[in-house]
Amino acid sequence: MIEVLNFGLAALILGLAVWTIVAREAPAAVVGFIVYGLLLTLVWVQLQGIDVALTEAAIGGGLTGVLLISAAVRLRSTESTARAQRPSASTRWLAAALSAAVTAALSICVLALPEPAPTLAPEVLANIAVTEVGNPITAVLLAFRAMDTLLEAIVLLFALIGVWSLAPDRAWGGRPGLLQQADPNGILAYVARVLPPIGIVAGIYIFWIGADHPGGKFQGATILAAMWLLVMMAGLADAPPISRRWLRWLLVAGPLAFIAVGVVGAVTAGAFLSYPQGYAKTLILVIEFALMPTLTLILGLMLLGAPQRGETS
Amino acid sequence: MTAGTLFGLCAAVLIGFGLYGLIVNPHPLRKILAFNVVGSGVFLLFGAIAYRGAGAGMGGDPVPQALLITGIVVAFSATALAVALLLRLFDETGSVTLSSDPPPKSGDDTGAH
Amino acid sequence: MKLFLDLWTVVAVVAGAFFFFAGTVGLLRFPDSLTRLHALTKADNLGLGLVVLGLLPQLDSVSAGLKIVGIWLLVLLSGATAAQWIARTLRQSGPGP
Amino acid sequence: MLTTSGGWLLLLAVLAPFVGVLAGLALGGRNAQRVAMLLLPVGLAVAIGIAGSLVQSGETVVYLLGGWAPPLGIALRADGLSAVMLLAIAVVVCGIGVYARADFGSAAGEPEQRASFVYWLLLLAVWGSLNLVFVSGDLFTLYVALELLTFSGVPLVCLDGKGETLRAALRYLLFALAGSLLYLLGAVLLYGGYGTLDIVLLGARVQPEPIAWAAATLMTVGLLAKTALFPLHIWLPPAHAGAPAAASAVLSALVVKGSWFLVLRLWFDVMPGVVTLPAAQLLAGLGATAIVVGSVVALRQERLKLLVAYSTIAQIGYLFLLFPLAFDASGSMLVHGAVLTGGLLQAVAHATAKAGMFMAAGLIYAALGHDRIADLGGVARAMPVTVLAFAIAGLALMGVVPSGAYLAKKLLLDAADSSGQWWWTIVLQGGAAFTAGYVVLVLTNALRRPAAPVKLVKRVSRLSEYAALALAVCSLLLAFAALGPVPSSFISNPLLPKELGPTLLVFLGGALLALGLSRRSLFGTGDTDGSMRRAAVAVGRGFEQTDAFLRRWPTAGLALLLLAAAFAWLMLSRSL
Repeated sequence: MIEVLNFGLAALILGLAVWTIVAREAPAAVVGFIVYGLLLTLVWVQLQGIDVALTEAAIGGGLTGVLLISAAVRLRSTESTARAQRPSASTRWLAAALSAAVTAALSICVLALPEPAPTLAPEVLANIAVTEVGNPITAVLLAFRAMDTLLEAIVLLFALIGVWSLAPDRAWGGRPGLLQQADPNGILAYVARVLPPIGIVAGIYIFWIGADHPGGKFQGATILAAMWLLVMMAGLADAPPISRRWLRWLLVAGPLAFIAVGVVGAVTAGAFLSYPQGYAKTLILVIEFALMPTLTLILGLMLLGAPQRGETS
Repeated sequence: MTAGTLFGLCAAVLIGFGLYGLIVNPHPLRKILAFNVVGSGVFLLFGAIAYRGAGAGMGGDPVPQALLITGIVVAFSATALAVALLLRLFDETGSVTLSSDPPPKSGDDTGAH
Repeated sequence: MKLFLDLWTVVAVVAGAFFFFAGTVGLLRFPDSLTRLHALTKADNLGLGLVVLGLLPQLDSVSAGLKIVGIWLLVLLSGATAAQWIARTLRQSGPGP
Repeated sequence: MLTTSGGWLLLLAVLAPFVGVLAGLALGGRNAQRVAMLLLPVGLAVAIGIAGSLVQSGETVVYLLGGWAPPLGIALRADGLSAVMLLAIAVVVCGIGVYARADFGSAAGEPEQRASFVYWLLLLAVWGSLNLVFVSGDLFTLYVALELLTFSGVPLVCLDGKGETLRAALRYLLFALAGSLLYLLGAVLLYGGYGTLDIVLLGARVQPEPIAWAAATLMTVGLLAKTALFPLHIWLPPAHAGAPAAASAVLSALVVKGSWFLVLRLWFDVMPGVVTLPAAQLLAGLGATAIVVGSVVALRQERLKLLVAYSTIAQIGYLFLLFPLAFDASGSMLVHGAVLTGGLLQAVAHATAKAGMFMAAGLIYAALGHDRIADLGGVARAMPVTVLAFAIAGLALMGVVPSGAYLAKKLLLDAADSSGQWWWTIVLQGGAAFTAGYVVLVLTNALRRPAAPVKLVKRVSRLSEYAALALAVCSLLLAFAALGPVPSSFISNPLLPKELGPTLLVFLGGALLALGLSRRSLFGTGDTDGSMRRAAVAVGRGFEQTDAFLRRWPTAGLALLLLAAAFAWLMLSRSL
């Protein structure tokens, strides 16, 4: 029975991928991509990757979808010009042939993967006790390969700096995103008052259980960011100007706390990002608590884009 | 045909579709979409490999699954930067073609500023 | 008792599936957007409700049950909001396809 | 392999610039510049410390992050390659930092300006990402480092916010992202096949089999797309020419070296037995084509910054000539040897010289308000130090005796002679003439007496001129600095007939090329062109059209996949 579900999912995903590539209108393609992202969440559940399923749903399907759909609508007018520059049929056929060759080569590799699949699962299990964390993925993310998670937060920050650097000079220090004039008693305003409390509770819940069960700071932060964006879209709150000192400090608080805990580990437990005996869980929680506001702000601000309005407007 | 192999092959096909879309579709937003399709294909392949590596009481090898979370977040920040750059290019020049030679003039495009 | 619960689950889930099916048929067959919208929101929400109620007895803990019902309510909220929002834009922009 | 004594320095080399970015962002305004200025000497000291501890202990410097050894944990490692690159990059960043004070310095008390605030954050970001690329021992951490490098490089391209630079930045970002996805795909296959992402462990486990070939091909092609090796150079010329001078110096001298270094790490450490000699010949063949096409199209440019950008494409071609020469006698395994040292010297020589060249071009653009090569008459008298810096950088790139490029060329020539690959000897010798071509073109225009006296739009800061000069001289005298691993017999007196002859020959070749191919005939007698000149101009225009054709997106995308197919076939053919 499970086979049928897997085949069904695979077929649906391939169909949606084709739709995303060949749909005529960009907004239609993006809607197809959002559904594709949500179905991919089901695939991650089938592949026993619950944490990844959460991340895919929150970031892959959710935030990326919002980002692309707003861009697709704003760029609707440029579609005809771009369509006029479609490459010639021969180019398209050659591209199709080469892509098929890449697919064939990858398929051979997938089928040639060694049978007793090499895995680090036993090693993780053997060493998970030291990290005092139940969820093996959180153990990998915050203990064994903590550097990758630190770099990931820094990647997000660099991307935000990059997005901000695109602002016109006159709007530097101003507020990102457009001013939303939604009517205060419309349906969106109603939802923006009802949903956030539930969303905030859900986000913090997912963040909290991340230590021992599927969940974690990125998934929780994405839900909080989504609630913040909903409130701003409904016009109930405005984006903070990027020159605000508290905003800057909150943005760097997460990575700085991460590095500080790492240095504490270097001093007390012998290596950067290692944890002294018995304090691993508390220090991991300190890192996650410090990262939560930072990630929520960065994910939200990245959706809003470069500053466009002055501080006052 | 275990789930791992099935979704591994599915990933290979997704990567092929994505690469085709990346090369052929002239509109940069569609290239960003194709980039996300290729990205999800690469991550799906990594997930299939993680599923094959299940053991020691875990549904899948936790190391690739952790790297996947990092990868998805990095791919999202890349998409965010690319979309911000694209929108800024549109605001600044009114056209989004990647080729620097002047795009063919068509009615509704220029009036869109 | 166990048999009755299992029987109940099968019936409810099948009914839910039927409503989903009805909603999809409505989406495909109905003439314009407003009626399609109507079909979708009514049938799918009811279908999901039935599936949720059907699965309740299968769950091992009450908290899981509350979570599923919570999910159903959230879907209801977001479905209603989206339907209202689309209906409003449809009404303002005239009877398009 | 536990953490060695100097290990924590590796961590500092990566974290210091990143903490600098965090502090600069939080403190805001002029503090970003202060933090950057403070970190320049610190970073240089750390790089020197790493090189010192490497020389002293004689073995690779290692730091196990979190105390976990690979394959579970991540190790930072610095061998000879990393230490040299760390040092070279630190020196170039210091030079660029001093140079950029004029363009992006902000006076005390004025409110935070976008460009002069963000530039310092991006400079530190590029520096930290590059250090991570040089020291990380894990393929996925290297993927994150590549993304960090791209995210800090792209905003540098469009720092001035004009439409054309935004378009160049978008094209760069999309093509670089396609490259890093192919790299990640290769890393994923390696994990699937061998269960680890650590470079040293992989080096021991990788066997020549389908997975290894596919991974090698995908990762190599992905990295070539990010290094903009010919025919994948679609994004480089407009990006590097459009960016402000201090930014294009960072992009040309530094950012490009990151992905090139990873190709080196991949071929020499991860897969020495998997990559075959034919594949290396293709790689070097692309390099040779890059030298020819890059130099010829550079000669035909009218703007100085575009000329220097195309010279970067040519010099990138130089960096890939070492691969076929580094195989062992049986031609089956890549070995660390003199050839690798030569390649490294070439990269360091290019980093320092290209930074100096772009700075000089930027100063000329700032001072004259334009950078049309034809109207550069009299610049030499008006800005002697800048033109001297440009000239010395040009000489260094051409490989005049005491320069790093000269020593690199000598090491590679020896390997070419001993392995009997005479065609690479021709490319190595001829390549210098092509480089000389565009250097001679610029210098003759700069030294010409101007029709009207040159009026300077802006006084350029003397400190920036000396920063450019210092980096150019660095590249010129690099051969002496490389005496450690290289026997001193290699550097002979530049005035000896044995050395003077080839140098003059190179100059002559360059002058001929400049005469023939430059857009406007050098001596203003455009109308009395001989048939030779017309033929040469036709050839030049042909090169220019192929370059324009290759730099269209569909063609570049197809080239990417065609290269992948070619590399896969060449790696496969050895076992069939």
